[in-house]
Amino acid sequence: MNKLYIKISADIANDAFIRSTVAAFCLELDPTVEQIEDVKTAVSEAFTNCVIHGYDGKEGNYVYLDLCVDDGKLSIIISDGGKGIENVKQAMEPFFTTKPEEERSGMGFTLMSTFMDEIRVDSTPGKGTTVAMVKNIGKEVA
Amino acid sequence: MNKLYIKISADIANDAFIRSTVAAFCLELDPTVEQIEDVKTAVSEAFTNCVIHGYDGKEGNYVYLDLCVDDGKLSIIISDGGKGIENVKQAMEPFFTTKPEEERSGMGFTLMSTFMDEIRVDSTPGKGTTVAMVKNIGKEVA
Amino acid sequence: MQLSMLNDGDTVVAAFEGELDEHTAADVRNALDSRIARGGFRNFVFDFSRLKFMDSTGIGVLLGRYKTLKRRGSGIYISSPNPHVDKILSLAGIYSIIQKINL
Amino acid sequence: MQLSMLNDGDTVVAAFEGELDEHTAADVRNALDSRIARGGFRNFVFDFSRLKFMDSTGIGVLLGRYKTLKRRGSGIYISSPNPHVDKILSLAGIYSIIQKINL
Ligand SMILES: Nc1ncnc2c1ncn2[C@@H]1O[C@H](COP(=O)(O)OP(=O)(O)O)[C@@H](O)[C@H]1O
Ligand SMILES: Nc1ncnc2c1ncn2[C@@H]1O[C@H](COP(=O)(O)OP(=O)(O)O)[C@@H](O)[C@H]1O
Repeated sequence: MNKLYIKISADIANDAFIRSTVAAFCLELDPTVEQIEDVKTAVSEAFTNCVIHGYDGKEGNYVYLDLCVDDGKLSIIISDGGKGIENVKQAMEPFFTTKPEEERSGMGFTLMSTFMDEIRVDSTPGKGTTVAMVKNIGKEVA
Repeated sequence: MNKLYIKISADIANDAFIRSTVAAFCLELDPTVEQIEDVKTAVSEAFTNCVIHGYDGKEGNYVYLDLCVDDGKLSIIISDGGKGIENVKQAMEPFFTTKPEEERSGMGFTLMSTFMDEIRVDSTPGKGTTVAMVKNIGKEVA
Repeated sequence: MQLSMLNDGDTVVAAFEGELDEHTAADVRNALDSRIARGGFRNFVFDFSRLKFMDSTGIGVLLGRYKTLKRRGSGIYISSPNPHVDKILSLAGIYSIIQKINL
Repeated sequence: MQLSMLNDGDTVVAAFEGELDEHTAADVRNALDSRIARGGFRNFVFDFSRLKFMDSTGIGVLLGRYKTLKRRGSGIYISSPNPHVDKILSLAGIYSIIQKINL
């Protein structure tokens, strides 16, 4: 079992760094190229949401990642201490977005759900949002 | 100013991941190839020491990294909650090692001091060790 | 993220290279919009052959440009996405409004 | 970390490829020691031309093998380190006991 916790400035410029770092951390599970791309996309969606929605792009905040690789499985929890989500069920519907004027597509949660094997979203308005995802990784499950 | 905190399993297999992650995080300072190699080496030395000396290779422990890049400067603090160092001054002397039987060269602190611009080591026996290092990065200081 | 705009007869080819995410999207939107505003073309091709990574931000970028191009009456195409980009475009139903071709 | 052992007349060339650190050093030590124990050579070359990264662990690995090889009376050489590896070897004074050559 290998564990990694990250706390990083909530700056959208860190998005590429974060998805590459997570991809590198799960290399020991011997993922396929497709699995790596799936994980990078899900992480990019969750991180972007923390920065863009959770903190509305405001500086001086942090995004938290909690990773564990164990026995062919990647578990990842991404959270922020931002504004939270009023209605999680609605937020997770395809094409639902509260920022259409910024050309958000509303497909973030849909991609996370499709590319990972499990997803659970917890949010408290005014407190923050936590997205927990699991993906089985390795040639056998590909 | 960009900040990153990491807590990771004290497993020597994580050494390559950690030095690459730190190198990737300071890319925004536009380092030269030589500066990247210097940083990777210093990080590899400090991380290895936490795992090999601090925790004597025992499982279930963590190494902590605290990074900040700002204004052409990388600050990095690497620490463990391990056995600590009795005599820091002696430990920092070239070729001093307490593990000659494992072929440690005793050159870890010498490389850290040479490759980084500032280094400060704090240690409390029985509590742990903290190595704080600074390096000025970018084409101008190369 | 690099974006290069080529003219091929009455076709504009916008060639994407690198990673398209929320951070890199701003410059991409500006470059595409100013090329579209200049006009002088009948077809517009999003060449994704060298686009390595895209997340849902790319869907928003495409849909935004689709609206303007449709209004102009331009032909709109997506060329050569890699399997990862292709999967996202399919999932979002982009191919029901923009045709996929191979340049 | 890949290590390949080549015989060139009465010379053994140990070619390092990749990153040498405390994690990868264990296999490297074993491979070097068993080749040295097999004997049948007069010169031993550490070919570092494809060694991308090394930390102080590499110094320990070299010094350990140096002792055995010296006792055997072998010629010992380091070939073609990159600038980073070269800097570390110089700092540790390795070149005062092992000669640098270019294969
Ligand atoms: N971390 C978060 N903090 C606050 N709101 C969020 C967060 N993540 C998602 N949301 C809300 O859920 C909606 C849907 O998210 P998503 O499916 O990723 O689409 P998009 O990001 O394109 O809007 C967002 O528009 C936003 O209102
Ligand atoms: N994190 C640490 N915890 C405990 N002891 C340490 C730590 N780092 C260094 N030391 C002590 O300092 C000595 C010198 O360290 P160093 O210069 O890196 O050489 P080496 O690692 O090759 O022994 C070590 O042998 C060890 O006794």
